[in-house]
Amino acid sequence: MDVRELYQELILDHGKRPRNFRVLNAATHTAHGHNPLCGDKLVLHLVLDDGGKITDAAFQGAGCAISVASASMMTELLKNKTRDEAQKLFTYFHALATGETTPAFPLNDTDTARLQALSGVRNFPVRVKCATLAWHTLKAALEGATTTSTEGA
Amino acid sequence: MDVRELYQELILDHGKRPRNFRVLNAATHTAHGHNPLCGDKLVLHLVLDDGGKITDAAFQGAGCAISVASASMMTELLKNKTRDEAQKLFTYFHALATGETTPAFPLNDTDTARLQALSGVRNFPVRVKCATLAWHTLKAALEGATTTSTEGA
Amino acid sequence: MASPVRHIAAPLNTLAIRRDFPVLQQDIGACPLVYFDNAASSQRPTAVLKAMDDFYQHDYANIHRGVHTLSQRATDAFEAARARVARFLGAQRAEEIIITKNATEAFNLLANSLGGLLQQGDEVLVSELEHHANLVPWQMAAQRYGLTLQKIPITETGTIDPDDVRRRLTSRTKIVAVAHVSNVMGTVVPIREISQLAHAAGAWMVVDGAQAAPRMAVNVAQLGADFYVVTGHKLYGPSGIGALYGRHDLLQKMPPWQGGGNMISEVFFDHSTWREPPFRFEAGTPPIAEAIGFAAALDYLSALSLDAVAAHEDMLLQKAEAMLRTMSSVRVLGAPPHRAGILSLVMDDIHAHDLGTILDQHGIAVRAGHHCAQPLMQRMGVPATLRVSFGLYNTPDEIDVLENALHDAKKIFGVA
Amino acid sequence: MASPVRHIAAPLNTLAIRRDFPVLQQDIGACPLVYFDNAASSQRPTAVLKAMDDFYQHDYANIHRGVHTLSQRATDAFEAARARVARFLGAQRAEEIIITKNATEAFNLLANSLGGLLQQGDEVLVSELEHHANLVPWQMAAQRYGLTLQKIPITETGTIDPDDVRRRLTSRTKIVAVAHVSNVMGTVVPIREISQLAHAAGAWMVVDGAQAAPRMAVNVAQLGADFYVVTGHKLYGPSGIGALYGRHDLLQKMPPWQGGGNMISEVFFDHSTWREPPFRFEAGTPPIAEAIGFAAALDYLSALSLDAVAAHEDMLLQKAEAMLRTMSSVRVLGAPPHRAGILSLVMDDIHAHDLGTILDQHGIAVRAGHHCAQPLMQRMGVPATLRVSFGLYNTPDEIDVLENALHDAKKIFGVA
Ligand SMILES: Cc1ncc(COP(=O)(O)O)c(C=O)c1O
Ligand SMILES: Cc1ncc(COP(=O)(O)O)c(C=O)c1O
Repeated sequence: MDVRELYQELILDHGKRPRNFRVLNAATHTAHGHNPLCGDKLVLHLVLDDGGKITDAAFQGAGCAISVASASMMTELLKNKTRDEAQKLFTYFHALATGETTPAFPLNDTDTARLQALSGVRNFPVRVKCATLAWHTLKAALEGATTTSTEGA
Repeated sequence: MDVRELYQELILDHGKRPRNFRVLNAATHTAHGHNPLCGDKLVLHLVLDDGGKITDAAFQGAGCAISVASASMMTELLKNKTRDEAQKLFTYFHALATGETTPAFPLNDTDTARLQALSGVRNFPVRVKCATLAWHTLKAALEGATTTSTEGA
Repeated sequence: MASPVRHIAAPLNTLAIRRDFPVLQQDIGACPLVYFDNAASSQRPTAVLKAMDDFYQHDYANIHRGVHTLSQRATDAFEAARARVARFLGAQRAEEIIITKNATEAFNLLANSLGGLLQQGDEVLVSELEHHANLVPWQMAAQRYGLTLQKIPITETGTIDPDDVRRRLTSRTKIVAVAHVSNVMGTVVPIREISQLAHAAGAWMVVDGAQAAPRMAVNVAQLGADFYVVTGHKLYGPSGIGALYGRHDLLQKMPPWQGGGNMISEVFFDHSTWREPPFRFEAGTPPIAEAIGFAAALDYLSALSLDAVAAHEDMLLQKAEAMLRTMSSVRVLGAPPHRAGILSLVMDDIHAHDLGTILDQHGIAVRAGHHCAQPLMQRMGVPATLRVSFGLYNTPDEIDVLENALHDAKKIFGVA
Repeated sequence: MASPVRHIAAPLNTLAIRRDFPVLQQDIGACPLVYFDNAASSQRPTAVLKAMDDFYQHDYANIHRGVHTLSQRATDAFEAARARVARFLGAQRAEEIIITKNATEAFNLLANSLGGLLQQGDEVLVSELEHHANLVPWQMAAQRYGLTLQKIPITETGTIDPDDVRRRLTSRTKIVAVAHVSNVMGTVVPIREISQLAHAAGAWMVVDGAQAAPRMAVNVAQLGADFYVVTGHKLYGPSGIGALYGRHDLLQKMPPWQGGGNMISEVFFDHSTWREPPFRFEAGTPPIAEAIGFAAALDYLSALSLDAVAAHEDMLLQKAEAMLRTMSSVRVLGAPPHRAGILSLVMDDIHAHDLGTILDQHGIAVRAGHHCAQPLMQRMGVPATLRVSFGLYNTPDEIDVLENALHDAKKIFGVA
């Protein structure tokens, strides 16, 4: 597997200049994610409105290009998704990253391109947890947990 | 090495009917010996007169034929030996049993035969500690210690 | 008496099996080796040695998900070995398996970590037939945490009576620690019955499976074991490795015991936080190649079928017991309703050590001594026994060699 | 800067040496393996594998002086291995060596057993550059025994200043625990100077030699180490084994830590008495075959001469450091006066993990992460580093491969 498939332009760009990299004081849901093996850490903030729609998403943290890019793209993807859609997105991405067959999921072209780029990790098993850290943190935040780690995930 | 060299008539006899197998209430020196690996245990009693001569020696305990025979023969050998002679006897026997070259030591024929019989263990390294347990206990008793074990001996 | 259980399994082809164990193809002095010391440690098939060599020569690296290829391969192989142990013991999930250095370390982990969850005055019930490994750590934990050790005595026949356990269970009993198979008498202890009682009383069941796992199919759920301990070197695997099964919900409650790398989540100079089980309990570099060898050993055993191994050892046991019954001056320890692969004997007027030396002259490897079960020796009133323990490669002919050697010993010692 | 020490020893013939390590003769993807992860675990020569295989195929049995021939052979071989380790470390006697499962277990033993000899309020001085193995157990012991942990900070260059240690020693300091060689920066810590100060203050000196022993000749007496810890898998030996040297008079004072078979003198149901050291500290069946393999590894290393190994790694280090100095955007952690075989680097705008993945594509095995030294990472203000660590089989050419790969990473990430 060529490493250039993993480090595509889009990933490098999000890794270098992550979007939504800020504190969200108005956050209704916040969770901390931690990968104890490599030390990557992030905090995810979400604003959900009364109808359960994600109106804003942001994160902060330190990590490798893959984990930062994944968090960055995820926050972009989440906006205007309902809680239910976000949960489905988690399942979809998890399957994609671990190389399982992915459940059908309707995505627009930009989102498809983002997730496609991130799914390069499926050929680098040891990096899968880098890509999924943000997503596990999302899951934790939606379920009301304040911390999560990639242990056994 | 034929096991019959180890279990000579004399050994079997002393193993079965140990001499001086009794408590010595008049003992001036008493020590307990223990081989933690096999569980063999014995108590050695000595009576030393004011001149440092061993006037009586006896033992009690449980163990294999080798350890009982060794204790039995040793108590016979000790009688009328001085403390100094007993200590030399220890060194002599230890060398004999472990197969080192033995220091010169004057012995009468009976005593020579006894020690010769016991020295069969030198060809059965794992049994050396059975034969030397009583002797280490002797050494402890003479040095005023009340317990000893074959650990590291 | 050997097992009343009937096993339906093709009999073992020991002729073929023995070819897998080069160590057995040797003479001791002038006699072919008869290896009857399997309860102390069994031998390993070439498949196990080859698995380790191959691993060392192709995939070795430290594990813990290092980023490079060898480390990934090694980590995957190690975690696959953990899963293999889980399957072997019938555990629900791989995370219920903690890799240790031997059975003893597993008991020390339990005594310290589980012991730390108890209250002062709580009781630990331990049987009288335990190996020191399942007793001394509890003694030390009792001291450290203010617990009380209570003894489960053995019956006249040498087993444990569940009714007796029931009577000893109190509201303060928190742990019941019992061997599945006695390493001295081969007694198969009725674990299922005991664990039901323990659970009804609100106690956790700790089972020492060191001698059972090599001799019979084990399923921790069926046994009702909350914790189950095995050791690699008795399971035809390498030395330097053991495993502890622990119920997942209990492991999650338990604090770590040893500190160091791999078991931590975050470390600051003055404090640290822990990872999830099983990693929380695996400090430092584990026995990596040993785990690979261990998994290969379990593959080997499972391919033969544990039921076939059990039937084979029953057959050997029955022949040995019949032979010993006909021999004067010999006494076999205990007469439990169910025995597996191990027996101990004493002879009038011949100490076990002398017997051991004479048997060695006949090429027979047996253990003489207290077998790390001194309280049981005290209970049986013997200073030492001669222990004969079978493995899957032993043959009925070897029992004839044993008979011969015992007669020789009697002759040398002039015993009738 | 690499070592200022000059070694007088014939240079290593890596061409010949590499033939002893079949694992190195493989490609990772399309590139030959470059194994620069020796600080995590080194590889083993065939001599080590062969020693273990031979042992398993001819002499294997459980040890502890069983009465039969195999057990005697195994016991003799195991005790000879203990003596071999003693000789390797310059210990006075074999009984000063305790066989453990790894370095981590040795520190846990010390923290629990030695820690138990201290009084509440006593101080343990631990450096800031320690591996978690020489920190977390002391944290746990501090909690258990009411001790106080005190930090020895590192200097700007990344070493430990004996003068600073002197200032931190108080009348309550009982233990000083320091690594001989940092597993992150390769810093060779001035142990002799520190141990003199520790002893003058009445404290015991605990030295973590896990990274030093594979890289330089060690003599515990010369170093003034009261305790010295090594681990087999970094010493070209098997996994699953480590060793603790302890001064004999101190070991004799120390209570046991783990309970079980072999470490006891007498066991009753409710209490036990202990054997002498080292046995008191070796509960259960030890890593037997691993000890044989470990001794073979030490034979292999000693035959090459540790001075030659040290000189070889110095040469590699100097070449690597020179190469890295010329490379923009690269920073090497620390600049200690004396470094041995290990260095860590960080790159602007490329995280260590990404770098590790790219290097792996070039066949280079390195470790990326916190290297089980999180407090040091915190001190250096980096989340992770890329660690390059040498072994006796590495060649200067491999450093060219590394240079190439780093350039490639920069290209991929668009870093100048
Ligand atoms: C300096 C140092 N100490 C201790 C250890 C722990 O060694 P082990 O994992 O073998 O217990 C290591 C290796 O990881 C190390 O580098
Ligand atoms: C019943 C039982 N439990 C525990 C042990 C201890 O096993 P290990 O020495 O591998 O820790 C043994 C073996 O000696 C045993 O027979």
